[in-house]
Amino acid sequence: MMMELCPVEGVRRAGDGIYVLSFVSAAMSRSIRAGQFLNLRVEEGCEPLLRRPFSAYRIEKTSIEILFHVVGRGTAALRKKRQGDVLDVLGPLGKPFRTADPGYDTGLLIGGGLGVAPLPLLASALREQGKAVVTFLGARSASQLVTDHLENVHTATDDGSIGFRGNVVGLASDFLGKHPITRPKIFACGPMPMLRAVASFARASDIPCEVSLEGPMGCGIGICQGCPVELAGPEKSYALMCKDGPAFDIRTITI
Amino acid sequence: MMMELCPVEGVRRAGDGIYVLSFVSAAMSRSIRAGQFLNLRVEEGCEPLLRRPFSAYRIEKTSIEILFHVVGRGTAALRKKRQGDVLDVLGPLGKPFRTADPGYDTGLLIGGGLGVAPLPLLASALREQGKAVVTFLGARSASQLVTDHLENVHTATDDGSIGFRGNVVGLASDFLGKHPITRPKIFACGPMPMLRAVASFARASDIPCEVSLEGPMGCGIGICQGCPVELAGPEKSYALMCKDGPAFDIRTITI
Amino acid sequence: MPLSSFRLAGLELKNRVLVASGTYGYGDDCLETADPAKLGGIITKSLSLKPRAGNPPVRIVETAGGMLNSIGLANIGVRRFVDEKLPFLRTVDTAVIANIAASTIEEYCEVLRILEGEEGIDGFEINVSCPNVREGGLIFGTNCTAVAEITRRLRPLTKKPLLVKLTPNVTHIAEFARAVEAEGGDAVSVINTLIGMAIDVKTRKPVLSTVTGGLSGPAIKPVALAKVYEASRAVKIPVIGIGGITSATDALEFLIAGATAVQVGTANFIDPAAGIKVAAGIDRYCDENGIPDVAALVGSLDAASGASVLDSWL
Amino acid sequence: MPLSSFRLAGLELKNRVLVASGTYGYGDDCLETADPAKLGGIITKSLSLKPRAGNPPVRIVETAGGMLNSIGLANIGVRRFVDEKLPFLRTVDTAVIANIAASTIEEYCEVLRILEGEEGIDGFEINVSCPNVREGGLIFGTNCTAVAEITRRLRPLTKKPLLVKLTPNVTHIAEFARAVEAEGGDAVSVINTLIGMAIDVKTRKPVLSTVTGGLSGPAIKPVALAKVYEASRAVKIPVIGIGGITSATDALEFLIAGATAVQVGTANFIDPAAGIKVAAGIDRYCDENGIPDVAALVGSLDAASGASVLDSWL
Ligand SMILES: Cc1cc2nc3c(=O)[nH]c(=O)nc-3n(C[C@H](O)[C@H](O)[C@H](O)COP(=O)(O)OP(=O)(O)OC[C@H]3O[C@@H](n4cnc5c(N)ncnc54)[C@H](O)[C@@H]3O)c2cc1C
Ligand SMILES: Cc1cc2nc3c(=O)[nH]c(=O)nc-3n(C[C@H](O)[C@H](O)[C@H](O)COP(=O)(O)OP(=O)(O)OC[C@H]3O[C@@H](n4cnc5c(N)ncnc54)[C@H](O)[C@@H]3O)c2cc1C
Ligand SMILES: Cc1cc2nc3c(=O)[nH]c(=O)nc-3n(C[C@H](O)[C@H](O)[C@H](O)COP(=O)(O)O)c2cc1C
Ligand SMILES: Cc1cc2nc3c(=O)[nH]c(=O)nc-3n(C[C@H](O)[C@H](O)[C@H](O)COP(=O)(O)O)c2cc1C
Ligand code: FES
Ligand code: FES
Repeated sequence: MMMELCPVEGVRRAGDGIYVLSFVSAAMSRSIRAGQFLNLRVEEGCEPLLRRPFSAYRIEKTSIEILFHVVGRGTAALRKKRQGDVLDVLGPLGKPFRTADPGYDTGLLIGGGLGVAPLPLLASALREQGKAVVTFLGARSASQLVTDHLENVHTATDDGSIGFRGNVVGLASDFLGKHPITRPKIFACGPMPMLRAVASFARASDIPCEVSLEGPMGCGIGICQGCPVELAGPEKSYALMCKDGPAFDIRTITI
Repeated sequence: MMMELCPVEGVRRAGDGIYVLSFVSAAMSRSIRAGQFLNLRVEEGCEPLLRRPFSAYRIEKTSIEILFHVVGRGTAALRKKRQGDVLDVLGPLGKPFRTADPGYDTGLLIGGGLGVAPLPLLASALREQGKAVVTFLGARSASQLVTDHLENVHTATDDGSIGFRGNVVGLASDFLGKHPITRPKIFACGPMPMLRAVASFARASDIPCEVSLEGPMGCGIGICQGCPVELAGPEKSYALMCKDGPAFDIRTITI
Repeated sequence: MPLSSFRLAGLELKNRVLVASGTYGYGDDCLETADPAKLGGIITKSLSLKPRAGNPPVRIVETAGGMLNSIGLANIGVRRFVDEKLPFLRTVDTAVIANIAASTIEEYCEVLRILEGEEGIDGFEINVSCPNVREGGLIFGTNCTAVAEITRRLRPLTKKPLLVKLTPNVTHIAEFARAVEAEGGDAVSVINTLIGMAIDVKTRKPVLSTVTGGLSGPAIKPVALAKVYEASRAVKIPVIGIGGITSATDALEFLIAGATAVQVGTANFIDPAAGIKVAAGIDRYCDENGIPDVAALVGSLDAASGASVLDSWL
Repeated sequence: MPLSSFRLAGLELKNRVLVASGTYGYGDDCLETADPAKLGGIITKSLSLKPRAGNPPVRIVETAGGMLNSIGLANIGVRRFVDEKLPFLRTVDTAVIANIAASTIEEYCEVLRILEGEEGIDGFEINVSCPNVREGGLIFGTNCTAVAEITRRLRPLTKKPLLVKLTPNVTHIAEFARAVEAEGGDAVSVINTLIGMAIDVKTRKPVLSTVTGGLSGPAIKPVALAKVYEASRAVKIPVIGIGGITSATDALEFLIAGATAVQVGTANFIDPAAGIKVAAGIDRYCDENGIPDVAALVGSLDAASGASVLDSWL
């Protein structure tokens, strides 16, 4: 983990309200792993006060890219960054996806909405480990589907404007019904209702599954206790999304 | 008074840390008078929370210009405005300089630092009324002296990098000693210590004098009572800088 | 359009958004940019028996998300108000509530008596965040007995709505709200400013001439909301929510927390039409959410967890 | 370089900047970005007798210039702290102050007794912003008798510095500071968070699972400063200033207002090295202003107008 003032290289549009911001950090670009995130201070001063967490989307030499959706003032400010600006970045944070796990041969990547963000790095990591990769992406409509830098992608949209009409979990289960895959493991990222659906599907199909969670964070580094994730088990206890996650094996948490 | 979202035309440099911002408002460009000010909301949101007051510097057709010094976060944000941005402007505010006063023939304009800002408009107004104009400008150094759009200018700098070495009041009194002027009236704008010096000079020389004051403002329109100016007289009482000023005849206030 | 009008202690208000005392002058300064007839009501600057010059400068300083003020209750005095300002206010088609400040209980009574006789005043709001000269300058509003006493003494003097504006600078605002209710007050206005301070480290002097001042603006909204929630659960009389409201969303939070109406203060300095926009935004929210009467929002907080202001684990 | 070190109730601190309880974990999470040995001291997350899971999500929400939290005193419990965290803290060359939370006075005593025996703890800070189970969940810290009682009971149990951390949610914080002083407390820490609240108008639910939470960050700085000023004028024991400090300028305001030292809280979330930068900035200010010892700043406010917290006209 380090805190670095990183030169911004630019922001480009990647979909409806969706942008890619790239900045330079030699050190972080080397050390960051798929599933980890960066905590960005979008403005000096106190509006917004807290940093904003974003998954590492892609690495190009010493550049790091994040993919983001403009939803509030932090992301609105990010969109306005230009080459020459400097971004205060804390990272890499969190635990990487557990890709090294020998118990599977094919990674099933499921991304809903901006949940696609960590998947390109994840796909590379899986391929490096000799795993096969199948990717399922869901979005509201074609204009919000970001399939760049991913291979073997199956898509679903709520409005049917492209691909399967319906949600991405339906798409994946449909696909797996038709094309049985041996020794798969699911890696999913997206909104909570989607992750719940993924988890029940994984449980029902007895497929190992990791979900990458999202929620409010105060610090991103474990010092505020602001990001509890309820652990499975008889006694109420919590892990920290920022330090123990953001990705969790669904057997360990209450989702 | 109106509140208008005005298109920004651009920001240009006018000196060391000094910039000119121009924006379009057909209505305000018609109605604003020399000495009045505009209260700008530099950012949406609450950083900074309050508007920032600036004198009208110049009018070009439907454009209004302000001249400003970057001293804090409000002015730092203004500097970053670009063509295409929109600025929330409340104005024109305050009372114009009392130029119509028949009791003088020559306006002696004295500006210290950014106190030069209202002088170009004032000079035009005086000329329209058939008054002569002599201008004295002071600044820290040549790089902060903004003499554009002014005629008959005498300058002073603290470091002597250009013009008279010393303060602008010294310059003016020096000049008047050498070139007596009949029926003059002083209009001064600048930091408080300078205005105090101008006032004592004017009193000592028995020259009518208006000073344009500066200080914290909450609203700029008279509803917060946040900008008291102590009135001369036996009983403690205050005028409002924003509503009754910002320019005051020195006989009416305690300065 | 949802039903926005409602009755506050018998007084019909057009909508639930008023402008707060001390943040809209006497109602005549914003005419060019905002039509006061679109407001639920105007609350005047605090009026005292004698005119008050107010504090020397500096009276205002910006802070993170807020501002401190130390105006010193500068006002033209109740008599000049009646002569110079009330005639205009009578012409405005909205409720006018006179806010009263005083340094003795007798002075509160005297100011109210003067105004009670005047046409065009629809109600009173009592500012108890004033130093009590008899108690060595201790603020009336931090003493529950004093607040009860003021309410008791003023109540018989008017049949119009009597609102008491509470200070947040107390341990349990609920006690104060209950005291006002018990003495026949029609509503409590919650909150006045929080005591705050700023120092200029260059000169090592306080920024404000009075050292401390009152904090207002968005920064205090969470505190105000908690106080409104606490007060509204303690009493049956209406609670008027105040503190950091700049948008309809802010106002909705207060209504949902339990406020019957709201007041917009500091936001007027940034946009004199802020109150009008807030009122319109509340209507829009109701339309979009199929709420036929804004009243349905008041106190509609779904606080299933049931934790209270007092027992939550911070 | 000015003299930055000083003695707090006999304990030598390197400088006047500590990190606040609950905002720096147990000191071991920020190592990669900030060297804790450069801090005046580390105050631990509040420790309770038994481990506490803390509150369900949502625990945090941003507000204008601040944030609300409702962590619920989540901590690993004093015994695991001693076993798992203290060994590391002993290796850090700075003061370690254990913050203690409890729901009965006996529990405060018990936790302190356990820690008193352990090497590596240099002092205690008592968090009295905890619900008192015997009093139906009323916060200890809003009851002056309870704060006095806690101090009285803990005082004989340790010779190390005993700090009592006061809540701002009271009418007169000076009374609480005086009670701590009278019972032999070595210092008061001022302030803990302000009670606040936020509502999601889409769902009409409170954002935080506990409805209300604690407000911290720049938004509360003016309030904290006024409380420090009030407390420091009421007692001779040191006042440690806390609340919204993000820069050296902020910290200087507290020192000038009367704080002997300061704590940096929420700012750590944005920059884990915030405290270190604040300490360096204080030194720079002293150098630039020819101040040989930071001590000269403490309480140096030039409040010529002499207005007090209580009698200023808001
Ligand atoms: C580990 C992690 C990784 C993330 N990666 C990405 C990413 O790669 N791309 C991306 O676009 N977003 C990502 N997010 C979400 C992103 O952090 C939020 O969208 C962002 O913080 C919103 O900031 P804002 O200031 O624009 O919105 P705000 O003004 O703070 O909020 C706008 C709206 O978004 C909601 N919101 C705010 N923060 C979150 C959050 N963390 N989770 C869910 N809802 C939120 C608010 O409740 C509100 O309704 C990630 C979040 C986490 C925790
Ligand atoms: C009627 C009027 C007309 C003005 N016209 C001009 C103008 O034409 N050009 C120009 O550059 N400036 C002008 N000013 C001053 C200008 O408003 C301030 O410089 C500006 O508000 C600073 O904002 P900021 O956010 O950059 O600084 P802040 O961050 O608010 O403050 C930075 C520093 O400037 C000081 N400061 C802030 N506001 C004022 C103020 N109003 N007066 C004096 N010191 C202040 C602060 O104390 C602080 O030390 C005028 C002020 C008034 C009242
Ligand atoms: C500059 C200023 C002057 C005020 N004057 C008064 C006053 O005279 N009487 C009063 O009861 N409240 C006064 N208030 C308090 C406001 O009415 C309101 O209660 C407070 O500012 C909180 O609301 P806000 O955050 O929306 O401003 C004043 C507030 C400000 C900012
Ligand atoms: C997330 C969070 C957790 C906190 N936990 C504790 C705690 O366990 N014990 C305590 O005494 N104070 C706790 N505090 C209060 C801080 O120590 C500090 O008093 C307060 O936040 C004000 O300072 P700040 O504005 O610099 O954050 C916590 C504050 C925050 C924001
Ligand atoms: S975000 Fe602070 S502990 Fe996880
Ligand atoms: S700035 Fe508000 S009254 Fe003058």
